[in-house]
Amino acid sequence: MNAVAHAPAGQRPATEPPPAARRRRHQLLPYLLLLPGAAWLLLFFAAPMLQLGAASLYDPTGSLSTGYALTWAFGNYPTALQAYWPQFGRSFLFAGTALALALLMGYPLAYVIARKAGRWKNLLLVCVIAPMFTSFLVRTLAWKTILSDNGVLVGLLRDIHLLGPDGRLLATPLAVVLGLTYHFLPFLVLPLYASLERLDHRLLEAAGDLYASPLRTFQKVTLPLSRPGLTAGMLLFFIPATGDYINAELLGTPNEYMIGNVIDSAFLVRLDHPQGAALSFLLMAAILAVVFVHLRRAGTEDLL
Amino acid sequence: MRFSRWFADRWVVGVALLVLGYLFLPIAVVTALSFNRPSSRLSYDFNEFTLDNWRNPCATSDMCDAVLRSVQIGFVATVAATALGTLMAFALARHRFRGRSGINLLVLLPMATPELVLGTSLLALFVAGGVPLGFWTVVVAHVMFCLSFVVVTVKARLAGMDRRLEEAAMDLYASEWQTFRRITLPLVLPGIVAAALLAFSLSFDDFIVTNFNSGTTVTFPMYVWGAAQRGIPPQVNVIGTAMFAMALLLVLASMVPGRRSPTTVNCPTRGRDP
Amino acid sequence: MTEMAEPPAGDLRLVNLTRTFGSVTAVDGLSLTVARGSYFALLGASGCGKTTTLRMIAGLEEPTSGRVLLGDRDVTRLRPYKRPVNTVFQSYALFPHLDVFENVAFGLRRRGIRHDDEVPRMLSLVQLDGFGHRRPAQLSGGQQQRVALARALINRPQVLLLDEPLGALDGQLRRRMQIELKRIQTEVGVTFVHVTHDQEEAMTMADTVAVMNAGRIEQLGTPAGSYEFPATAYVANFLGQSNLLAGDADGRSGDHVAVTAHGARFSVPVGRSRADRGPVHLGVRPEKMHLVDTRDQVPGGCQHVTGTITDTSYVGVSTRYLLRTGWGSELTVFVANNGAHDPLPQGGEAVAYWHPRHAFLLPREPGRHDRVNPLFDEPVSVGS
Amino acid sequence: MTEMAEPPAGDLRLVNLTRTFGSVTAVDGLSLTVARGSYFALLGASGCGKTTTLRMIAGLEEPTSGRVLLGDRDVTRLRPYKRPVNTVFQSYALFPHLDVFENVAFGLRRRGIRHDDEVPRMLSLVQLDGFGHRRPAQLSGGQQQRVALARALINRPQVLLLDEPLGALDGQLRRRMQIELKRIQTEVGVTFVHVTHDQEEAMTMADTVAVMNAGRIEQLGTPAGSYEFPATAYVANFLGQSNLLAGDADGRSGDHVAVTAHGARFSVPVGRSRADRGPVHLGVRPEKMHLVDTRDQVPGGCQHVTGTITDTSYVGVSTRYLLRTGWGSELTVFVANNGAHDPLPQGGEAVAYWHPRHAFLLPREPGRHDRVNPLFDEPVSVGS
Amino acid sequence: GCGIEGGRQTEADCVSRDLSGTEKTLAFSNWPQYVDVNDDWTKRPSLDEFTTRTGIKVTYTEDINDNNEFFGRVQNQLGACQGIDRDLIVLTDWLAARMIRLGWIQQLDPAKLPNVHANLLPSLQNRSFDPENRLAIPWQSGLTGLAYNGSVTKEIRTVDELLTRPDLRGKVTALSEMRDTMGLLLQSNGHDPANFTPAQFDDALTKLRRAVAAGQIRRFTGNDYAADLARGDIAACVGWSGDVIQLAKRNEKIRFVTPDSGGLLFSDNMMVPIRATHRANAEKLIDYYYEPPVAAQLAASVNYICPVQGAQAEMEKLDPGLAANPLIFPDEAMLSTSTVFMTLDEAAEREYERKFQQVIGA
Ligand SMILES: Nc1ncnc2c1ncn2[C@@H]1O[C@H](COP(=O)(O)OP(=O)(O)OP(=O)(O)O)[C@@H](O)[C@H]1O
Ligand SMILES: Nc1ncnc2c1ncn2[C@@H]1O[C@H](COP(=O)(O)OP(=O)(O)OP(=O)(O)O)[C@@H](O)[C@H]1O
Ligand SMILES: NCCCCNCCCN
Ligand SMILES: [Mg+2]
Ligand SMILES: [Mg+2]
Repeated sequence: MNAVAHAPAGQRPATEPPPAARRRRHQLLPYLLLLPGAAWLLLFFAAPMLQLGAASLYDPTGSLSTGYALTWAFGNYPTALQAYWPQFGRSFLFAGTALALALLMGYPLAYVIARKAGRWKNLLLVCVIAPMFTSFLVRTLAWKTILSDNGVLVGLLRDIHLLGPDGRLLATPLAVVLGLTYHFLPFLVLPLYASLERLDHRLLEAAGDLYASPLRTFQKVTLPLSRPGLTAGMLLFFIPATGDYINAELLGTPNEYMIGNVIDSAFLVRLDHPQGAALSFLLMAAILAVVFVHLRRAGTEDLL
Repeated sequence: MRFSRWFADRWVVGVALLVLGYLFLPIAVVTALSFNRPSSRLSYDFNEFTLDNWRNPCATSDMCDAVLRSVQIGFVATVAATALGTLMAFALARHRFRGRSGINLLVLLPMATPELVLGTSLLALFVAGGVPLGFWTVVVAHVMFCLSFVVVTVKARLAGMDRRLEEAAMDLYASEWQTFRRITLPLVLPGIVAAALLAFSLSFDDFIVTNFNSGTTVTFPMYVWGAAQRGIPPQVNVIGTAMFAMALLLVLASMVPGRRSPTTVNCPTRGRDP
Repeated sequence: MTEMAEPPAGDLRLVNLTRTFGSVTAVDGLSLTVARGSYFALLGASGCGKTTTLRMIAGLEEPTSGRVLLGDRDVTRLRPYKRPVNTVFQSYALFPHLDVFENVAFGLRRRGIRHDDEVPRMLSLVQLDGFGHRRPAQLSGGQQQRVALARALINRPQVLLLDEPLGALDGQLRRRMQIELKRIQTEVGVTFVHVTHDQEEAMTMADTVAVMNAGRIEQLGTPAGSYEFPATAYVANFLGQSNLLAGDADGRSGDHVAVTAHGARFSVPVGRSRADRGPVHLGVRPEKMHLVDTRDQVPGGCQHVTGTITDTSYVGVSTRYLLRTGWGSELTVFVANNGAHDPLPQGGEAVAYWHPRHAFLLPREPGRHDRVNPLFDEPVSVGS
Repeated sequence: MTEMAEPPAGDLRLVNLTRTFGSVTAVDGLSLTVARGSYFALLGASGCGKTTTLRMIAGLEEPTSGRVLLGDRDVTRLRPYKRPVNTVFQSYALFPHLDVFENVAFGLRRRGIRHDDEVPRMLSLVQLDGFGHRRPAQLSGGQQQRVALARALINRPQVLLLDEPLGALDGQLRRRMQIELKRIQTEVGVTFVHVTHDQEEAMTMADTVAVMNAGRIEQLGTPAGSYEFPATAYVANFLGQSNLLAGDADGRSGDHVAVTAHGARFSVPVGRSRADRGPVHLGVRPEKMHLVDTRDQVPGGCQHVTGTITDTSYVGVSTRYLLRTGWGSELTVFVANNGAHDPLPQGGEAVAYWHPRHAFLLPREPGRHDRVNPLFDEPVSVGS
Repeated sequence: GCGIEGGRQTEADCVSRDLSGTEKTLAFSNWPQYVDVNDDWTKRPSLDEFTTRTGIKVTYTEDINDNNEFFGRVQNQLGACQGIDRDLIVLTDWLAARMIRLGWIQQLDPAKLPNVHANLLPSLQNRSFDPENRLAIPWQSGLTGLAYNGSVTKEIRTVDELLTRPDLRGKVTALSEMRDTMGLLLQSNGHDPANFTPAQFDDALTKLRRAVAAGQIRRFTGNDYAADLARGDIAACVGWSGDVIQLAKRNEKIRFVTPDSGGLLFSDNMMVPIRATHRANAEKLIDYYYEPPVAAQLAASVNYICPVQGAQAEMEKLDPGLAANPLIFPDEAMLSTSTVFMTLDEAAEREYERKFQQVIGA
């Protein structure tokens, strides 16, 4: 800056690159900004995934001691799907149900933090994130305590006959769905909050002025304008929830197992690497398909 | 009439409080148990009030090591992921260039990949490359999966920013760097802070990916996982409670009047919402 | 949602309306009545509480105290969407996710009306035919403002609130929109409450003009009434410009009040005096002052002041002269550029005269001096 | 960053400046010179490219072609922060995270200047004493605009660009700010380039006025010169109002051009004619027209038109009459309210007359009719 | 190239350096509830005694909850001849056999294990996967059977009761280890886990599938069943003898039951994985635990079957009651009703494992 300062007027300062060079630098800049992060992802995500992709086409009869041959065994995919479609379906069913519940809970929460909390905004925001600092395993175990057959909650529900004398909460689909909802709720709330916070309150006033009741205002203005955050939040919720297996494992029974449990077992217990890899790719493909359809329908493709 | 209007104004707040309650319920249990002297090693039931666990949080030899290690990993991974992710977010939000959608996909995919798959495939890479597992492989893994969340969060914030403010700054003698430092950064900071918080919590809380890539390094979640099977020492609840309380205290401290936190842009909302 | 079908509600009445923000009192015990079907203009300095007043009428802001009545109906606590009131917002507040057509149709839709042919009619009225499918972001400032206008007008509300609706338009378009607004207002009998900081706009359009200052109404009346005989110095300088000479009234003599100012004696008809004893401001509008070269050209019955021309500026329609008096104040004189006079030279001596029936007398706080525009003689009260 | 200490850079020159956005040409081969230290006003309809021009001068927009020169120095590719140029933005662009004080101090700070007493002085100048600690969101529209003004002025740049800086201010404050701007400008010798849509503002303040239309300059000259003798119909109606009668010129006769319009014959001095044959517009400003009851009151040497008064409106300084002519056009006539005339009754017959030296003649595209304000005779060009 | 090579290693390819001479440390991974502790779980007396005696600091981690899970975690590294940073691990015989087959286990020096060779029970010598006891030295043996919590349910005697009794619906867990659960089921069908046909396996599996579908079984667990049983979250389960007896010490309503159809016998073995760098220290520890007084001290605390001859005599001194407990020092009657699960080749193991895992939901 100083070089410019002392340059006499009317003379192009030496520090100022010629326009062409500046434009070139400008075109290079995004790539420079991207380089470290993209390289990281390519090396530690894309490369391993390629390797995994290859593994999904290995000879399914290979084993740890004999090794695996790449035989382009596309049959691994239908085989895996045939054996585990119930868990597949359940993953989407549970994640979808949890998402619906999370929307019912998360939208009001995000709305209140963004628009009603005033100076408590940051505090409430951290309240949403802070539970994650208490290890999720600790919290899940706490849920086990809360939902436990001998716990207060079950006792109460039994007393008011919402549960039969033998009824329980733990080890039911409900427990798994509640666990998923609980676990991933912050991922939904945070982006939703971000877009609700940006919402211009004057638009809401304008809607009210134009005869829209609060419900209508929500439906016609708030909701559509929060769509980017809503879409992002739904994805951040749904994607990991579909692949999760800890909640099913800790709060469910084998009848609640999701595809994550199957993949876990394929890699670690059954030692069927090709099938594990094939299931992983099937899951990713299914998730991506849902994601793309969702983005297309929400009209928020530029989230990509 | 007046009551129904009052109710209409408040019900959503009521619902939000209920949801917060739902989020806090397990924390309450954890907090209660942190003051519990369990009747047996395998029991979670509240037995007897005690302060012993708090007086002696590190009674269980390796737990505090694990917590410390998790904090270290979380810190390094957060700093790295936030730095790399913020740069990427700027590139994606502010520039049009070839291969932009490819990069966007590269950012989205890790979020669409189950953690288990991330963990095993990365492990395979480390094993094939002869990389010894430990602290740094965990950091590498954490940076990888936190990166996407940072990019998405910061990008959203950038997208909502008024470019004219940056132009105004440049017009007022702020160089590119000064503009970034004085205007862009403070305005994007809430987004970056949110991203960093998210990254830290993701890293601190991760079990699945860490479990594959940690070698003998034991993080707090891994410790808890192991402990869960042989009876959790009550001190685990102390750590859980303390971490939570610390996060809250930090924010409360920044709210003390007179010390306005630079990340808090307190614009009083004119008018009220319908 | 059938308020629309109700008969027009009658006068709009604000009773003792107050709104405070923390320590700032934006609107301060304001009471006024806007006759049903009239065109009401609200003028006042920036930050004097105009927007806040409109927002309370619309129901977007809850009064700290006081009431809003439509006819006999107390609507103070009625939710905005239940009031037969629409607003054209100062910031437009167009829905960014809806195109122009849907923005304009919004109010009709909410009331379950599906007159889709109304919308093109409305768009054509604001000269935006063919813009129906654009999004607000694709419009220039002026175009956005017209959409906001159409969006409110289409509902034919009982009261239409306009918060500087023509602010972003250039002069030509602005004049056209003024005429159109006025036409719509008379045609549909809607009560208009129009905030503007354009004095000329307020005067040409409104039946009643209210001048606000620091949250209160200083004067309320017809444009000509308030202009010709302002109630306060603030109004005298807000509604047009005024030369206010500091003097002392010596009481009535016949049907005139005698005033001594800066050593000279003047008189003002009793009917145009708001004080007849003690410190006063003697006011004369710049266009009511005439300039001549010498004292003997002053017609009989007129009063005069002598000075030096320090500045002349050509404003197209008229020329503005600044005349420095012997005691140092600078008087403003407008001379119409109607081709009848030759311009007077800058630096020359000149005499400004006026007929007493064009002067007016206002009480003056002791210690206050001449108030002649546009000097920075005192700060305008802004906000609190 | 001591450009401030440099000697003033000389004239600001735009050479063949062009800027296109996709298929829209916002600025189209614009060339002009703004003399060092002069006050330059830029007028034009919404969307005609005013903001784009300023942005190229400030360095916020790169020209598609053409050059920007400050004295001899080509600054076309200089980064904005290296130009001794400041801007008051149309949208204010206040930094929401900084309070008013810090907003105003921003430019000083960047140049390493710590004159903290400058800031209160500046705030007091824009009448915002005591507002230093508010955030922009806590200000009314007009207050925000004044902060933006203070933020740019405090830097005393060589060229100050003002994009409708007074748009949200009320008349009184506006006049004060006008005077203050002008004072600062003369005092510090800053070149001002001021975009406004207020014709009066442009004329009172500027040494040179440029009227822009669709990315080009239509006329450039002194306020009086352009006003008195506009170059095009667009200018005639943009800079003030005009009555433009469609007629045909029959060539010179002596030092006059003879015109036939609507069956009557008129004449215009050669020196005020931009065409002397074929279709023309005969223009007369509303304030140059006079109203009398009967034809015999028209003074000798004047030309006249007879009609019916359809509307009168009181504007304070003057009264506006609309006169419907025999062929159906409505002429506008301004009569100054200087107390000399009694108002004419609405609905009555009247004769409007003018002296030929106050008329002007412009070429007319065949097929165009009368252009008299403020009828909706043709759409204004807005946006793209 | 294409595909990946097998994970089999040989000692020649994958040598380890022993740093025991300079580093007096030992990383020891074991199952929970598998070492003696004092009353408030703050000390491990026998390990502390070892450290005092040898100066070797033992890092003792209870991170083995399930054989499969542990194998899954280490397979990649060991298969690539990389260390797992553990010097000593304890795994069940069938998995020990597999790891030995894969060449992932270091040979021990018999000269350094005098107590082992002197005191190892004869029944545990000469095992097919390690005939000379040079690779896998038994830590404890045990019985897989049933357990119930008497404060939640009434007594249980048979596997069929566990799988069908309506009052137990949803309050039962079984083990995720195929051999444990399927072994008991085969026995309950009257078949011999040591020698069965695929059809017999399928019959047993059908029985299990029915129980799962009916919601009888809440979860399939590793060692973590113990906590649930103690709390009463589950009423009954398939479990391991020592764990349950330990729980019974604190709550006598918790009982271990050898089903009428018989129990399953297993042993868990100490092994030094390849690339471990403290083999000599490990050998010292292995030999230490084969001193009868130490073995008795351990058995008195963990209540598993002690593999050390002479420990029973030592136990008489400590706790005569335990010395007479057939679940710790089994008698002939006990042994006759218990079997060891059949040795499976790799293909059979995978097939059975696949079928079993599919039934248990994964
Ligand atoms: N939400 C708020 N918080 C604090 N002060 C406020 C708020 N809203 C308005 N004010 C203050 O109240 C006063 C009146 O504001 P208002 O917007 O009604 O003024 P206005 O007359 O519309 O001004 P303008 O002509 O500039 O739009 C101002 O001083 C303003 O700063
Ligand atoms: N970034 C852009 N992309 C596309 N078109 C643009 C862009 N910026 C300006 N334009 C177009 O260029 C033209 C000139 O715009 P500009 O903002 O300079 O107008 P203006 O004279 O300042 O108008 P106003 O008085 O409404 O502010 C307009 O038609 C506008 O729509
Ligand atoms: N608490 C120690 C449990 C040891 C169990 N070993 C696993 C045996 C598998 N059949
Ligand atoms: Mg306002
Ligand atoms: Mg503009």
